Amino acid sequence: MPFIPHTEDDIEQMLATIGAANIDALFDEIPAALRVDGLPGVPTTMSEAEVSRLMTQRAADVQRPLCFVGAGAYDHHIPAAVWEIATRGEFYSAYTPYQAEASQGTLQLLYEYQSMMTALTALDVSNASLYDGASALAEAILMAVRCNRKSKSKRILMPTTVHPLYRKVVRTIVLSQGIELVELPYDACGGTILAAALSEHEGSDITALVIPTPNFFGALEEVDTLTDWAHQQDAQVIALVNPTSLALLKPPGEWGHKGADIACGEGQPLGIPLAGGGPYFGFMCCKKAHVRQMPGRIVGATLDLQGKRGFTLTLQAREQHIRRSKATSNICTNQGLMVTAATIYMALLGREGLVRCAAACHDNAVALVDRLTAIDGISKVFDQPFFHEAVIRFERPVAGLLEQLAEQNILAGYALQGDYPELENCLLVCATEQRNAADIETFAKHLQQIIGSH
Amino acid sequence: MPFIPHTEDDIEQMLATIGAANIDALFDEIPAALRVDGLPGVPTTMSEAEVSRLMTQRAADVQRPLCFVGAGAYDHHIPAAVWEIATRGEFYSAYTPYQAEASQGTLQLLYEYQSMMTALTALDVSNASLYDGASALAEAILMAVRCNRKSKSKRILMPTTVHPLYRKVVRTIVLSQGIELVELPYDACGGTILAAALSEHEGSDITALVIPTPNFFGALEEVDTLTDWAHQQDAQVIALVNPTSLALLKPPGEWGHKGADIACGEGQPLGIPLAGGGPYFGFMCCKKAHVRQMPGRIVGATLDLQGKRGFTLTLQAREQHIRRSKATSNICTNQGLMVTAATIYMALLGREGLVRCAAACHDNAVALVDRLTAIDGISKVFDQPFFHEAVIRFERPVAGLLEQLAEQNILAGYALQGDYPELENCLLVCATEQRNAADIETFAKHLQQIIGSH
Amino acid sequence: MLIFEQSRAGRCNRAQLPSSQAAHSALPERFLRKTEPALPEVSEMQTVRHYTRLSQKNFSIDTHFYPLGSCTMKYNPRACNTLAMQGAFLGQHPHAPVGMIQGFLACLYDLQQILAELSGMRGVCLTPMAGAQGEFAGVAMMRAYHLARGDNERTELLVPDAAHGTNPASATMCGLSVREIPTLVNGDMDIAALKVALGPRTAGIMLTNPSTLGVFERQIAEISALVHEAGGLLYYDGANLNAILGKVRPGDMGFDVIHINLHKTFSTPHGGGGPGSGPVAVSERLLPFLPIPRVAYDGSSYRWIAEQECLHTIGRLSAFMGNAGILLRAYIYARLLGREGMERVADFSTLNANYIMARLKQAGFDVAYAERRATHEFIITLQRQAQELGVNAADFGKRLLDHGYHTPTIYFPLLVPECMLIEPTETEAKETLDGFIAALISIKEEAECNAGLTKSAPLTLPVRRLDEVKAARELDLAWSAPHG
Amino acid sequence: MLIFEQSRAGRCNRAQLPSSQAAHSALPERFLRKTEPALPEVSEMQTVRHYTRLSQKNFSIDTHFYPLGSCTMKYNPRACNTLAMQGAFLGQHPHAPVGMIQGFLACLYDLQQILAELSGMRGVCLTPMAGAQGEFAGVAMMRAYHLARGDNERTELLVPDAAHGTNPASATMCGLSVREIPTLVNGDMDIAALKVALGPRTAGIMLTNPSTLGVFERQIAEISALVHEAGGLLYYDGANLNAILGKVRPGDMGFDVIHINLHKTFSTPHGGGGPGSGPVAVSERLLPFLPIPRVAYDGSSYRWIAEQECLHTIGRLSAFMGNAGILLRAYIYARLLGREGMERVADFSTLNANYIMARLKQAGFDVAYAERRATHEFIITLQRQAQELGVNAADFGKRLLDHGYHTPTIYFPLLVPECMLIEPTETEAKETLDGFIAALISIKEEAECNAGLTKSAPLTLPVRRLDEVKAARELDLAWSAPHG
Ligand SMILES: Cc1ncc(COP(=O)(O)O)c(C=O)c1O
Ligand SMILES: Cc1ncc(COP(=O)(O)O)c(C=O)c1O
Repeated sequence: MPFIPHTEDDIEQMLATIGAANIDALFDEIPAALRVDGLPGVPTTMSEAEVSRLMTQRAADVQRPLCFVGAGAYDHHIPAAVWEIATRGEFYSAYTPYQAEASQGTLQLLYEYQSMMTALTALDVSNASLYDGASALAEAILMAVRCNRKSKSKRILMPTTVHPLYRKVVRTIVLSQGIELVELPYDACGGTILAAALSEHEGSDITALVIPTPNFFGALEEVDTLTDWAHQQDAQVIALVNPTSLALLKPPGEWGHKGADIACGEGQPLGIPLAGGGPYFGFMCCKKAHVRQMPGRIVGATLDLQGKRGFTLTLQAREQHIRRSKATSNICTNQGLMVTAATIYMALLGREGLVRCAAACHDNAVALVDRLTAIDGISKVFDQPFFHEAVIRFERPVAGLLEQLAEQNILAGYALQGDYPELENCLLVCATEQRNAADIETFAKHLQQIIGSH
Repeated sequence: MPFIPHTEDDIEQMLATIGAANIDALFDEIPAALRVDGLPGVPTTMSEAEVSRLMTQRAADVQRPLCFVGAGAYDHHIPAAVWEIATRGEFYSAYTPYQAEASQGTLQLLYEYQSMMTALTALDVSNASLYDGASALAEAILMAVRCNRKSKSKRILMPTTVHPLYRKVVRTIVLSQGIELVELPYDACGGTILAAALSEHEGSDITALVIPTPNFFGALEEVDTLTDWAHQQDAQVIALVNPTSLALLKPPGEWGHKGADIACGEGQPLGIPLAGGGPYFGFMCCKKAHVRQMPGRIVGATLDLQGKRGFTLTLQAREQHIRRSKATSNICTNQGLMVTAATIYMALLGREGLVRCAAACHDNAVALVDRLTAIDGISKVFDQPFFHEAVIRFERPVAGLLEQLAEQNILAGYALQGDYPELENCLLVCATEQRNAADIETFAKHLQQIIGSH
Repeated sequence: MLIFEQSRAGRCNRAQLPSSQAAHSALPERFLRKTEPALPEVSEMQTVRHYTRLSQKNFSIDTHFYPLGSCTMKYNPRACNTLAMQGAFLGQHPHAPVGMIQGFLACLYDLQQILAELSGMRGVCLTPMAGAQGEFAGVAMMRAYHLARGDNERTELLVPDAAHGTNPASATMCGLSVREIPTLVNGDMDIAALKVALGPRTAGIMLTNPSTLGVFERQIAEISALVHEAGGLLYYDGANLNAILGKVRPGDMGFDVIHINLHKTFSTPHGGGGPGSGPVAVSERLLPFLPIPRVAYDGSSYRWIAEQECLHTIGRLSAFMGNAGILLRAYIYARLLGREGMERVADFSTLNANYIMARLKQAGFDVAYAERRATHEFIITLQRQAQELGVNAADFGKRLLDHGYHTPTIYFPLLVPECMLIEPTETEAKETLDGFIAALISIKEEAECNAGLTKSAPLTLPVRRLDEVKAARELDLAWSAPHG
Repeated sequence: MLIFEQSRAGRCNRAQLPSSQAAHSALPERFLRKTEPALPEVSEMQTVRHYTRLSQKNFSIDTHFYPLGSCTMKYNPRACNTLAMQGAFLGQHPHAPVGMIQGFLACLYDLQQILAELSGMRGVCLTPMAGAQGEFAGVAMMRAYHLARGDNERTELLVPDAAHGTNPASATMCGLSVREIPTLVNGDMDIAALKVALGPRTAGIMLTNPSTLGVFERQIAEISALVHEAGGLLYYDGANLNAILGKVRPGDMGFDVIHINLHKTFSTPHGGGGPGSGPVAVSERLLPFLPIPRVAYDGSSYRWIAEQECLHTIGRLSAFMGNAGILLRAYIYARLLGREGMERVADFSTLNANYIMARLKQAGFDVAYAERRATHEFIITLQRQAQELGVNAADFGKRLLDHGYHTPTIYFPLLVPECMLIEPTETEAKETLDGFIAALISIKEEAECNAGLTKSAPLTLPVRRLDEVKAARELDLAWSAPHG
C-alpha cells in the first residue's frame, strides 16, 4: 500500500469512530452484484526502485536525434532554471487558485504571464492558458462566432496553410456546433493564402478569417492586407501565431489598420520540452472588447481589505462552474504548470533574449535552406519570406531519405505529401537557435552522400 | 557578462557615488606590474545552451554498467524525493547556519540528522558531517588521541582490514602530528583482524584501536571481543562502520561491555549518488563524554526568548573560527547538502525501509557469492560472515576478466592484488538491494562463458 | 513586486543569449515589429529569486493538507516527476518515427491496457487533455454512435442537477442540449423524473458515481437498464473514480464510456491548474468512434494506429499525443500502486472521509446526506451558521487558511446551500485529519462568540481578504508600464 | 514539529521497501542488533511535506540578499546543478575503469587546466574537499618541500592576525606552529614585524590577498621577496579570489601554492554548509608534491595519474576524487563565464562593494580602513553604536533579517571590534544594494531612538532570538523518544 500512512491502530480507531466493523463495510451501499474482487488484470505493485529501473530502460529505448523537424513543435533551448523552479512542490502540487489568498504565488505568476503575452501580441488581454495550440484555435473560432454578432453564417475561412493537424482538431471540436469551415487554398508560388481565393468570398457573410503566420510552410502571410480585407467584410480576424516569432514579427494587435481581434497559438516554444507531443499549452489573447467571450481562466489584480495589491481569478461568470451549459467553454483544468514554466522562461530570456532567440532561429533556417538547396537536386518550393521553417523539394520520394537519415540519427524534416498530395517529394525543414553551422553541415553532408550514392 | 545585472546607467551612478572614473580605477591599489590583462588561456564564454550541449555529450561519454563493485561506494536506490527536495534553492543555496533564526530549516534538519545517526550507532552525539569516510576516520584518530589523556604514545592500531584508500588518507592527514599507525594483519581464514596479532600489543600503551565492520573484505569483525580487549588496554575504540549495515548489525554503542567510543564512516550509502566518487560525507558519533573533542559542527536544541523551541549551532568553542590553532579540527565548510539528502533519505525509508534494505543487501550478496562460487574455478576466500561484499578467488589473473566483463557492461568487482599482493586473483564483489536474481544470473552467465571459453 | 517592476532598460541575462549575433534584418520591414516586446529585463538571479519567493506564497499538497472536494489532492509521488523528466523522454519530437521512440510508446500502450482493465472497458484513448476534454470526447462518441445508426433525433443529454459544470458545458460544445434530472433528498437520483425525461430524443445520461454529493448512486443498475432501454447511452464522469477503484468498475455498472481524470485518481500534478489528463475508455459498441492517436502493439513493436484504420473516429482532440508527459507520470504511478495499491486507494480515501464525517457530526456540524455512507468525500452545510451567526462557508474556508489548511470546495455542488465538499484522500494521516477537525471545531466556536474575527479572515497570509468585486469591475488583467 | 514527532509505530513508506522479503536471520545472533534503530516511521508525503516546509524556513541566495563577508554568496546558476545531475554522471562508480568514464575525466582535466591558467600556477589537484582541506594540502606540500630538501627546522608558519581561523588550524593539523604577524592601521601587513619573524624556522607565510580586512595587500611583491629570501614559501588562501579574478594572479604575485574555494569564486552550492571544494594549484617547485588523484590526457584519452608516477606526493586526502560532482558544477560555471565573464566577476563584485561602502560612509557609518579602496568586501564597525546605544553588531545583524536581508559576517575578522564584513558579490543588482543600504540606515535610526526594539530582533522569523548559552549549557543534541 504505497503512499498510505495508516497504522493498524489508526484504522481501528477510525472504524470505531465511524461505527463500522471493517473497511469493507464502508462500501455497503454499492450493490453486491456489481462489486469486483480486485483488479487481477492490472500488474502487481512495484517498488520505486523497480519502477525507476523500468523507466530508465524505457528511456534508453528512446533515441535523441539531431532535430531539423518543426511542424508544430520546436526544439529550443530551455534554461535549466525553468523546470527546477516550475517543479517546486508549491507550484507542482497546487491546484487552480480558487482561494486567492492561499495562492498568490500562482496568481501573481499568471498575471505576469498574461502581461507577457499581451506584450508579445500587442493585444489587451490574455487568458491563463488553454490545452494546446490546436484546441486553442478551435476555441478561438467558437469565440469569434460569439463575438461577431453581426454575422449569422458561422462561416470561418480556414486557409490550408494552417497546420493540417490543427485543422483536424478544429473539425473535431467545432463541427457539431453548426460551424462551417471553408478552406482557402494557398498560392503555389508563395506558399501563403491565395489572394484570388479571397475575392470569391468578398461581400459574403464571413464570421472570421484565420491567419496563420508563420504558416505551416514557415512562410509569412501578408497579415496587413488580410486583416484589413477581413475587417472590411465585418469578419473577425483570428491570428494563429508562433510566440517566439512575435519577438521579431509584427504583433497581431498591429496587423492592418485595426489589428487582429483574437490571437492564439501553441505555447510550446516558450520553454516547454518537446516531450513526445505534450503537455504543451494553448495561449489566447484578444481585444478588451471581447474579454467576456474569452474561454478559460483570467487573473486580475485587485486590493485586499487593507489596500494591498493582490491577485485573483476574475470574470468567472464566463466559466462552466458558474454559467454551466452557457459557459464560454467547458475548459476547467488548463495547463497551469506549462504556463508557469513559460513565464519563467520569458523572464529568463527577457526582452533581448527572446528577440535574439527569434533572430537566431531565422538566420539558422535561412542558412539551412541555403545550404540544402545548394545540393544538386534540392530546391526551394516557395518564394515568400519565412521564419524558421521552409519547404524544399527533392527529385525523388522523401520516405526513403528520411529513413536513411534517421539511421544517421538525423530527424530531417516533415514529409508533406500525406497532407498535401500536390507537394510530392517535399519536406518541411526547420532550424531553431539550437542548430549551429556544424549541425547544418552534418545534415547536408549526410544528405549529399545519400543522394549521391543513389 | 553572464549573471551580472548592472545596466550602463547603474554603473555610471555607482561610480559617481564612489567618486571613481571607471571600474578599472577601483583596482588602483594593485601594483601595476602585477596586473594581468585578462585570462587569454581560459576558453571563451559559452551560452547555457552551448554548455548544455557540451555536458550532454560528455554525459553520453560515460557508461552505466551493471554494478557489482562496492569497495567503499555502494549502488543503492535513491528515492526521487531525496534530491528533488535537497536541491530546492533554500537548501542548495544557503550557507552554514550562522544566523540561527534565519536558518531554522537547515538547523532543524541537522538536528534530525544527528538524531538519526545516534539512533543508528547507539551513541549519544553526532556531528553535522565531515568530508568523507576516509577523512572522518583520520579525524576520529586525532580525536581519540585528544580523548585518551592517559595514553602518551599516540599509537593507533590500524587493521589491514580497513579500506586501503582510507589507510592512505589517514596517513596523509595524521602522520605530521606525531601519530604512530601500527598495522594489524588479518586472519587468512576469516578475513578479519588476526586475534594473535593483538596479543603482541597486550599491555602496551595503545591510544586507540580502529575496528572496521563490515571490513574492507565485507566480513564482520568480532566487535565485542575486540572492543573489550581495547578497553582493557585503556585504548579508545573507533568503530568504522557502514551506516546501511547498522540497520541490521549491532550498533557501535553496544559493542562489548562499554560500547565503542567513537563511530565514523562513509555516509554515501544513505541516499548519495555514486557520482564518480563524491561529494559524499563523513559521519561521526561519540559518547557524550567526548563531545568537546568532536570535530565539526554540532547543532543543539534551545529556546527562543518566548520559550519556543529552536535550533542553533552549539559548542562552537571547539571550532577553528573561535579556537583557531587549538581547534579540534580545521574543518569549516562541511558536506551540508549531502547530509540534507541523507536525512531525507533516512526519513523516506524509515525504520522498516532501512532494515529491509540492509537485509536485502545481505541476502543478495549471499546469493551472488553462492552463485559465483558454484562456477568451476571460483571459490570463496574467507569464511567469516559478511554483510554485502565478499572476496572470491579465480584460478587466473582477474584483470583480463574484468575487461571482458566491462565489454559486457558489467562492473564485476574490485581486484585486490594491488593492495594485498597475497590475494592473487582475488576479487571483492558486492550486491546491494538493487541487484536482483536476474542480474546475478547475467553476471554469472557471462563469467561462465568467459572462463569456459578460456 | 512584479517581475516587470524589477526590470531595468538594458539589463539582460547573457547566459541565455544565443551566441551568434543574428542579422534578421534580411526580412522585409513590413513583417517586422517596430518596438521590442515589453518583456521584463531582469537578471537570472532576480528571476530565480522572484519565482522561488512567489512559489512560497502558495498552499500546495507538498506543504499543506488540501481537502478540496472533487479534486483528489493526494500525494504526487516525486518519482513520477523525476522519471518522466528524463532527458530522453523530454527530447522526443512528436514527429519522431516510431522506431526511435519504442520506450515511450510502450508506456502509453501499457497505460491503455491498465485503464481498460480497471474501468471494465474495451478500448482506451489517452489523448484528452483534461476531464472536460474527455467529456467532450465521450459525448461526441455517443453522438457519433447515434448518428452512425441514423438515430438523428437524439440530441438531449440528461444530467443530474448536482453535476459538475463541465458536464453541461461539454454537452453544449458537442451540440447537444442538456436536461437536468433532479436528485432525491436521500442523494439518489429521482428515477421517476428520469423516466419522464427518457425518450426518443435521449442521447444518453452523464453521471458521476459516487456523485458530487459524495454518495454512491445505489440505483445505478436500474438507471442503466432504463437508459439503455430508451436507446440512450451512459457516460461516466470519472472525476470520482478514486472512491471506487478496484471496488466496482464503470463498465460493470453498465456505462458505455468513461473519462478518467489522471490528475485526480492517478495523482499527476495539478500544477496550479493543470495540465490534467482525461483519457476515455469505451465499451464494445463505442470502439469504432474512439479518438486518435492511439498506440498498437504487434507483439514485437509499438506503433500509432493510423487514421485510415479508424474510419469512424470522432477525430483528433490535440495536435499530437495529448498531455503525453502527464501520461508517463500516470503510468509510473499505476506501476507503483499496482493492483494491490489501487484497491487500497478506495479503502483509505473512503475511511478518511467517513472518519472526518463522523467526527464532525459528533461535533455538531450539519452533514448533508447524513444517513448515507460517505464515499471518498462528503458535504457539510454551514447554512445554520450563516443564518444564525452571519458566518458563511466562505468565511469558514478563509479562516481555515489561517489554521494551515486549504479550504475544501465551497458552494459546489449547487444543491446544498453553504456547503463544503471535503475530500481528504487516502494519503493523509489520521493526525492530519484530527488537526483539521480540531480547526473546524475551533472556528465554529470562534464564530459563535467572535463572528467578526472569523469574517475578517485570513489574517496570516501574504494578503488579507481580496476584493473580488473590484477585480471584476475594474479590470486590471495585465501590467502596463507607468507613464513618464 | 520534528520528523520523529510525526512518527507512528508501524507506519511505513512501502514504495521504498525492497520487493523481496529477505531472510537475514542467517547471520549469527552476536552480529545483529537487538532492537530496530529508532528512525522515524512516516509516510512519503509526510516526509516531503516536512522537508519542503523546513526549507521554507531558510534564508538563501535563491530567496534573499546574502552579503555574508568572506563567503561569496553569489548566484548559483541552476544549469550547473541540472547538468551535473545527469544520470550518467550520478551513476558512475568511483572504481569504474577509465574507459567507461571519459566524458567525466574530460571535464576534470579541463578544469585543472582552467584553474592553473587563472591562478598563474603550473599544476593543479582538484581533490581537496573544501578550503580548509586545500589549506592542509598546501601547507603539507610546503612542509614536504622543506623536508625533501633536508630543511627540517622549518616548522613555523607565519599568519597575519586577521587570518581566517582555518589558516592557523590547518597549520596545526600539518604539525606546524603558527606565528602571527600584526597588521598596520592602514590594513597592510607590518613588514617590520614580518622581517623580525622571518628566519631559518620559517616554513612560509599564509596570506589571503585581498585580506580578510577587505583591502589589497599593496606590499605583496616585497613580502614575497622577503619570504623567499628567508627560504620560506608563500601560500595563497583563495577564499577571496573573486576580488581579483582576471586582474592579478597569485602565481604572478609570487605565491607558490594556492587553494581555490570553488564554492565561493566558482559558485558551487553552499548547501547549508557544504559541500565545498578547495583545489590546490602550485608553482613549479611544488609540482612533485601535489596530492592525488589527478587526471592526465595523452591527446586521445584521459586517465588517472598513477600513484607510482608521483613518488613525492603528499598522498591522498579523500578515498576517491574529492567532491567530484562539485567539480563538475565548477567546470560548467567556468565554461559559462569563460574568460570574458571571469574578468567581469572582479569588476562588478568590487564595484558593488565600493558602492555600498561609499553610501554607508555618507550615511554616517564608521567604515574600517576608510581611506582604502574596498575590494569585493569591506568592513563597517558598530563600536560607536554598541558603546553609545548598547546596540551591537549582532543586534544590527538580527534586525537586518526582519528587513529581509541576511546578516553580513559579524565579529570576523577579530581585528575590528563590532565589525560587519559585507560582501555583496557581482550578481546583485543596484536596487538590491540600495534596499540593503536603506535597511541599515533605518536600523541605525531605530537604534538611536528605540534601542530596545532593535535588540529584541528578529521579530518576524519562525523563531525569536535563540538562547545560545542555554544551547551550550544544557546540551540537547539529539531527539529521544519521550518515556512512557
Ligand atoms: C466531478 C467533476 N467532473 C469533471 C471535472 C472536470 O475535469 P477537468 O478539470 O480535468 O477538466 C471535474 C474537475 O474539477 C470534476 O470534479
Ligand atoms: C578567508 C577564508 N579562508 C579559508 C576559508 C575556509 O574555507 P572552507 O570553509 O571551504 O574550508 C574560508 C571560508 O569560510 C575563508 O573565508
